[in-house]
Amino acid sequence: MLDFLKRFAGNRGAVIGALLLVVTLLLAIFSPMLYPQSPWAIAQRPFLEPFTTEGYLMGTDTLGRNVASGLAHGAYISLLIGLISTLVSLAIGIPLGACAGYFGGWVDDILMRVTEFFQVIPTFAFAVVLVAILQPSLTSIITAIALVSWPPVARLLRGEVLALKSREFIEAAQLSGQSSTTIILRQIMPNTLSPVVVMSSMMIATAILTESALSFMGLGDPEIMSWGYMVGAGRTVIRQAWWISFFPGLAILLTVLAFNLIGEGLNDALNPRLRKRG
Amino acid sequence: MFKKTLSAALLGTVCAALPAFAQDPVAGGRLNLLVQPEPSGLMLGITTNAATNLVSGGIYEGLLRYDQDLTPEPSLAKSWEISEDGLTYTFHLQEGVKWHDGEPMTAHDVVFTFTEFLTETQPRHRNIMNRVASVEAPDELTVVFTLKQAFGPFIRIFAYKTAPIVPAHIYEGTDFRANEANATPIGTGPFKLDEWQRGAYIGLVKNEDYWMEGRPYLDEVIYHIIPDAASRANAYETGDLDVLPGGTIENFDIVRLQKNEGTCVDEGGWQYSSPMAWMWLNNRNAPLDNPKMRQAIMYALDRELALQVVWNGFGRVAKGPIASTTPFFDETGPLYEHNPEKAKELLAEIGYDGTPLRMLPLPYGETWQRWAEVVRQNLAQVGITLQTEATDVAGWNQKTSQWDYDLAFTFVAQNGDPELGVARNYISSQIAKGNPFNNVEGYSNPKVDELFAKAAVAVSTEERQALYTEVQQILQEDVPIAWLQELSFPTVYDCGVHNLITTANGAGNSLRDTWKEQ
Amino acid sequence: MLGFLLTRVGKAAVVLLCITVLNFLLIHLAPGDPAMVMAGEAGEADPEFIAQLRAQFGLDRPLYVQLWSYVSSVAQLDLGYSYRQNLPVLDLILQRLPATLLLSLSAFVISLGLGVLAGTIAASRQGKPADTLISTIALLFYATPLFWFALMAVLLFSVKLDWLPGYGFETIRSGYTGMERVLDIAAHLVMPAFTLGLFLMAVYVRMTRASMLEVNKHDYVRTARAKGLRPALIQRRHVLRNAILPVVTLAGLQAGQLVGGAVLIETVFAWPGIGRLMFEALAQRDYNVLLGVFVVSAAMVLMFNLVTDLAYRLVDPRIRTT
Amino acid sequence: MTHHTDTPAAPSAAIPIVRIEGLSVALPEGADRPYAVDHTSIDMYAGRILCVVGESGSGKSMSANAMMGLLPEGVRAVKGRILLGDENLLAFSEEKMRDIRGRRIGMIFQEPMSALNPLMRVADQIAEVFEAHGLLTPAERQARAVELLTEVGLPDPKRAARAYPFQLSGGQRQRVVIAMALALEPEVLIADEPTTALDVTTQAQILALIRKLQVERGMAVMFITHDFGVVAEIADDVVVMQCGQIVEQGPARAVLDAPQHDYTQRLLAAIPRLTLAPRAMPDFAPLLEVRDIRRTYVSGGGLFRPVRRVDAVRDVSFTLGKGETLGIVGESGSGKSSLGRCLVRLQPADAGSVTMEGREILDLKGEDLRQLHRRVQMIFQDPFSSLNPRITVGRTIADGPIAFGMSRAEAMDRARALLERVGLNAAAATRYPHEFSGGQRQRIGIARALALEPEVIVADEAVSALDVSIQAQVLELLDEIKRDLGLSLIFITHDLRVAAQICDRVMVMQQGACIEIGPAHQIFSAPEQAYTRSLIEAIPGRARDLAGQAA
Repeated sequence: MLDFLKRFAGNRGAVIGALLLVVTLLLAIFSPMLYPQSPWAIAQRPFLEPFTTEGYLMGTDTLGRNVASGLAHGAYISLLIGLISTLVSLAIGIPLGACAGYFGGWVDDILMRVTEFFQVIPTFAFAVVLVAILQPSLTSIITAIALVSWPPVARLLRGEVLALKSREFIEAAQLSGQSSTTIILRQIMPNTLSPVVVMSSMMIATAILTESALSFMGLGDPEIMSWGYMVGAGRTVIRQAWWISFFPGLAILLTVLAFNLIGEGLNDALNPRLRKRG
Repeated sequence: MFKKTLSAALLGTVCAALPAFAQDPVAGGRLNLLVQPEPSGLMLGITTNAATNLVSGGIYEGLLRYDQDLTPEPSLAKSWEISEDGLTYTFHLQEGVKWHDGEPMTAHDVVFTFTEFLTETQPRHRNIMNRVASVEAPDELTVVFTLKQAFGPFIRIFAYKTAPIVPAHIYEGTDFRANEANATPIGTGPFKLDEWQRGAYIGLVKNEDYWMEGRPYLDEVIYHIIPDAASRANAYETGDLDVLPGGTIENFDIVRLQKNEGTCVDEGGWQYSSPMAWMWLNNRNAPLDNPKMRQAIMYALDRELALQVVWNGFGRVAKGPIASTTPFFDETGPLYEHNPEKAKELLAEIGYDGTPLRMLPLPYGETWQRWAEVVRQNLAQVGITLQTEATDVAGWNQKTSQWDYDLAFTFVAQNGDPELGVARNYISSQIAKGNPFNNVEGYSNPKVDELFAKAAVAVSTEERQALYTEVQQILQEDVPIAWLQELSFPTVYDCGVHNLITTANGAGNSLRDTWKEQ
Repeated sequence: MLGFLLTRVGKAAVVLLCITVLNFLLIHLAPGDPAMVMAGEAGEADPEFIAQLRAQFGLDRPLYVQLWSYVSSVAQLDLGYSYRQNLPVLDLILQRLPATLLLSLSAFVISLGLGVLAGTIAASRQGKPADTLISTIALLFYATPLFWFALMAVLLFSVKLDWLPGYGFETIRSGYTGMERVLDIAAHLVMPAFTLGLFLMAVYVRMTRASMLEVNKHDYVRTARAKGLRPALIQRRHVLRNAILPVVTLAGLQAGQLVGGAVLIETVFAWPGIGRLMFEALAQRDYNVLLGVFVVSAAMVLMFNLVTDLAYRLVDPRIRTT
Repeated sequence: MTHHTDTPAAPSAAIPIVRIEGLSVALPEGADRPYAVDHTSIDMYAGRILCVVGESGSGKSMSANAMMGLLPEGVRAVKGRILLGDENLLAFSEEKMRDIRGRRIGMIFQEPMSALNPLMRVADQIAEVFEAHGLLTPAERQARAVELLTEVGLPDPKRAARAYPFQLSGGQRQRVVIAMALALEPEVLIADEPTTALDVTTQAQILALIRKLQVERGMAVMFITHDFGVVAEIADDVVVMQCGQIVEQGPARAVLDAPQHDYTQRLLAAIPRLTLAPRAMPDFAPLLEVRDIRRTYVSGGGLFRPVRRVDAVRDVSFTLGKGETLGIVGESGSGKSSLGRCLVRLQPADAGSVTMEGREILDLKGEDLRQLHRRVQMIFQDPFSSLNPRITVGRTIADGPIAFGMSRAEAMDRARALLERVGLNAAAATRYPHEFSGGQRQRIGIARALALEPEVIVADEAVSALDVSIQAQVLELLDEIKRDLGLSLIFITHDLRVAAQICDRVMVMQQGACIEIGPAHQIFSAPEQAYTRSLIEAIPGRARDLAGQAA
């Protein structure tokens, strides 16, 4: 573990990523204290430029709402969407992929057909249709993102399990009388952890991007102040007030960057093949 | 009443009445406009959305046009008479009018349009034709409408978009909606459909055989299709577009573009429809069944703020059920100024417990979404919690027409007369599920029903005015719905384009006279 | 080879059938129907009007009858009729398909071509400034919302600099023919194709780089060096050819992302493609068009898959001969 | 190759072609030692084969890589000179070095499977050597490639030239690599463990080929190997390396027959002897009866693909006695591993029967199958993949007993006891596999197999991946445990020396079938089948063993 931390800390990008994420997390946690007023509150006159008025560091938006407050409150939502949708897709993809890989044969055949089927449907278009049909809400957005992002997880898991299945320690476990469930859960799953962790961090990043793209298409949840919503709402006035969409856009970029950097750092630190290189 | 005979010669004066510095019209050139969204079809008798109205206004014509004061002008009818008793309307048609396919247009086409075509395709028309005893064509160029009883607004139903004249030789005896000719509309208008590249543009070209000498000026009219609002503004700035018709770009962009040299903005052209925005308040459900609750909402709303911040000052705060641009409008109290304290008092009085209400915004883009957010904040200030329900156009129609909402944004056209556009929203006979444009709020008041019914058939203007004034007073007090704003959709255009908006129906109905500096 | 193709086509047909059924059911879950939408747009409606429309569209029949009639007509390659536009769905799609095909193919070529190129450069200069620069840019592309890029690109290249047209497929009614028209379309294509390809390009840069570094460690690369081959030749002939195999596989799998992402790009650039058609059909509940677009775009993804598989087979003799 | 070539010692007056002087190769920081090669000097002469011998990690490959200028990233030659003629290669620019590679020094690598680019035709890869040095026209290069393939003895050189590497066998690929290395007739050839991955008969052929070409061309050859058998077979001179330093060097005869250094002596002693003395063969009571067992692999069989059947195991029958060690030997693909896996039910058998004390075990299912595994266990080949990296060693051993209902604490106690039994510290139980060396892991693997107190253990190439000295220790341990616990052992190996050392009886397999079975001494001294004979004759260094026996 210490070893892992050392390797991770040795990766400059990963450290930057981790710092960025910590800042975002702090923002998400302390937003109610930093900006006790609702981010929807019309607090000042509209189109207040950034860095000009105290308390309105990032200016105000088209309605006079505090951009900085929205940014802080949005951190929570964006992270939530990224995290939950990733967890849900993991919850779908991991068991499917693990079963397909471990049991093989017709189980594999059927599960992989299903996976293929979901991969053939154009990803973002499918998400758009799902959200539109379920009507935009936090739940429908998370559902849609999760439904379009699990196939790569299933494929990854299947590949990993297939590779592990032929490893001798799995055969040894079979010979020592352990049940399939025990073998999958105890022997196989812990070994798939690192690629899954790496992939998850990338998926969180993609989920945040997808949410913002959905918002851009007018499919955001009107009840929640997310960064995607802010960019979507600010883009129409981008020529008059760059800051309204710029700051949340930057926040998305940095957070996505953070997750990617962390993902790469984890990959370098967890992937034994690359480890030798260092 | 509107007993008036206009000759074609008068048209000259209309043109001459243009600004003093007006140059002489130049023929030729192409006008680049925008249409948003892309229309689903261009057969105006079947498809009647705003986009089709804009594009097909060059293709189809009505018997009359209406100037910006809603005064009738000749179009396919060169003159008309209305009998003293208000029961007989006689129209004399222009001579030498030909359909785009070369067939002559006759009184038969007009009779067919009114008695067969529109009654089948347009519900509003069915209601109106119920009041008509007969439509006859004594000769090739004369059409006579005989009404069962006097109907004041009748003279305003002949606009190109409410009653486009359609070719009988193409539609007679066919299934109108399934007719393949719908894809290639044949009208009598100054422009013909040339090409429709779906998703890209619709191109109209000059009708060389147009009945009016020397018109149109333009050689072609192109309606560009650009789905993203920001891209639309950009396209105007790069010079690809000459005209941004009302409602196609965000109001912020209008303010910005307005400052550009050579850019003109015209708020006209909406007098006929006078679109008015309001929130349906579902009168059936507690606590909205209580007029005091509804009044509290009116006091809580900062409509001036919304007008300035959301609409950038374009439009007017609504003053009651009838738009101030519509005939028979009368400013009556109480006028609901922004008064949160009063709202809170009213809420306390009725003992509102803070139960959240469901709000349905109108899914027509950013401006409407911002508006809903302002309203939510306004009501939150006085302690009314709103739960925004996101939905798209289909969902919105479904929910409003099934009465599945507490508050719902909408905007509705007044159609030039309270009887045509206002009454249907308040009278109890119009309470019927499945239609998002009738008495959706479920307000029912026998007195109001009676007043509207009387006003519709009253012959004299004064009598009608008195009845409408009384109705406005009652409604103002009851607040069946929360009137928000008389909408304005300014048209942004290159100042080199002239006579762009000369009628109460805007660019859709005016291109006949439009010309462009070369 | 023929057998391979036949198997693939057979599988594709099954997948398409499933997509049709699933989406059919999904779409009918949505609130409202095309009749309501048209009533809403018209600003008027009465029950008779809506009933008329529903009867015309066949929506008054039980759902399973509608499903059966739709599936059986799709099986005969008939995508049905658009309720709204009074046109056969196939015509509507065929009008738009070339634009989308052009867009996604160009984006595919750009992302793969530039991605592999930049990835190769980065890998061969591992740790040097060029590598750092390329990797950083790739990371930024990877993290930036597509639509934001699109808006900025239009602002810069179209509005400010006036170098490229900011929207549309070609100059409207320009009368261009031949080469002139091709160039005109190409100019319109530049921004949408690049924007759409950007994200995937970043993916391929990173993947190519990683893959090349991995392949570099293989014994046959050492063999090649032992022959005295120049490094550039080793990189090209031995490393790159082997390294792009996983990239090509990935590219095939991500075709769905490319076709799906077109919706967004087509919106910003007013590109008259089927992504936009789908989005509008969705809003208008034009069921047949929506389903048609899904079937066609899924077919497109399958086609991309097939193309990458074929490319893989061409490059890799091991698969070719088994 | 049946005779031992023995060229006279190099004349001290001769001038070496390559002279490595005081070479030190530094490892990157954080490696287990500062220098891979520490102050090493070696001379190579034309017409002589120099064997560099050592165990893994001895640094034997590094000096060769330094000579080619192909040191891995981060590894640098920091001291000394490598003189080719009178030029110092270490001072050469990369460009000048490129000219040397392939033209003056050729190199052959260990893994023929991965040494060729899988996407290029064989002829093109050979032609590249000429291309790299700007020689010949493209057509001539292709023609020359075919000639070279003929020269290295590929059966159908024209076809082979057009083939892709995956279409060739391992031995054929190694011939292609040799053809490439020799294309430009270099003065020096470096062969880095070129036969380690090959079957014993193929190895013999490749060794003969290298010897033949070396003689024909009068090259200096540096032959790197870990196998003293191979050294005995091919070396003129020997260098023994340990931990980056040369511990002993001299003419092959001298080093092999009279090793001076303690390390060399130990290494030589660890080599299993092809002992011919008959063992005492007690009368083993039969435990496992195998009758006509068959295993067929079916592949393809899709709609458009023909079904392909390969009989991995064909009607094999034998009896395993209680306390007996049965060796199963054969080359790769002979079906020996499949047979072993069928016996422990990791793979299904398609036909035949296996009875254990009269009870059929091939059709056991569910709980019965689980119970079988208390009696039949396996030791695996790869010490790296046979232990779960995420589970402590103790838990890995204890998992089996726990699965059969033993309490955790008791199972862990047993694990600790077993670890001590296999020569490790009981404290090792809480550590993870990566903290152990290959030999230690194999001991852990043995402990795991013993945890369920089985009666039969199938050991599949259990010592093949280990260095020779470790191999000897593990074999000793296995033998000891077997005797102590009265186990029956099925010992699967490709290494006939190992089989000769440990087995009571030996079964020889070829293409899935049992060719011959009998007491070990009998198989080795008087094989009945021609194939068995060819296998035994191919054992490297056998001649020396026999000579030693005679002496």
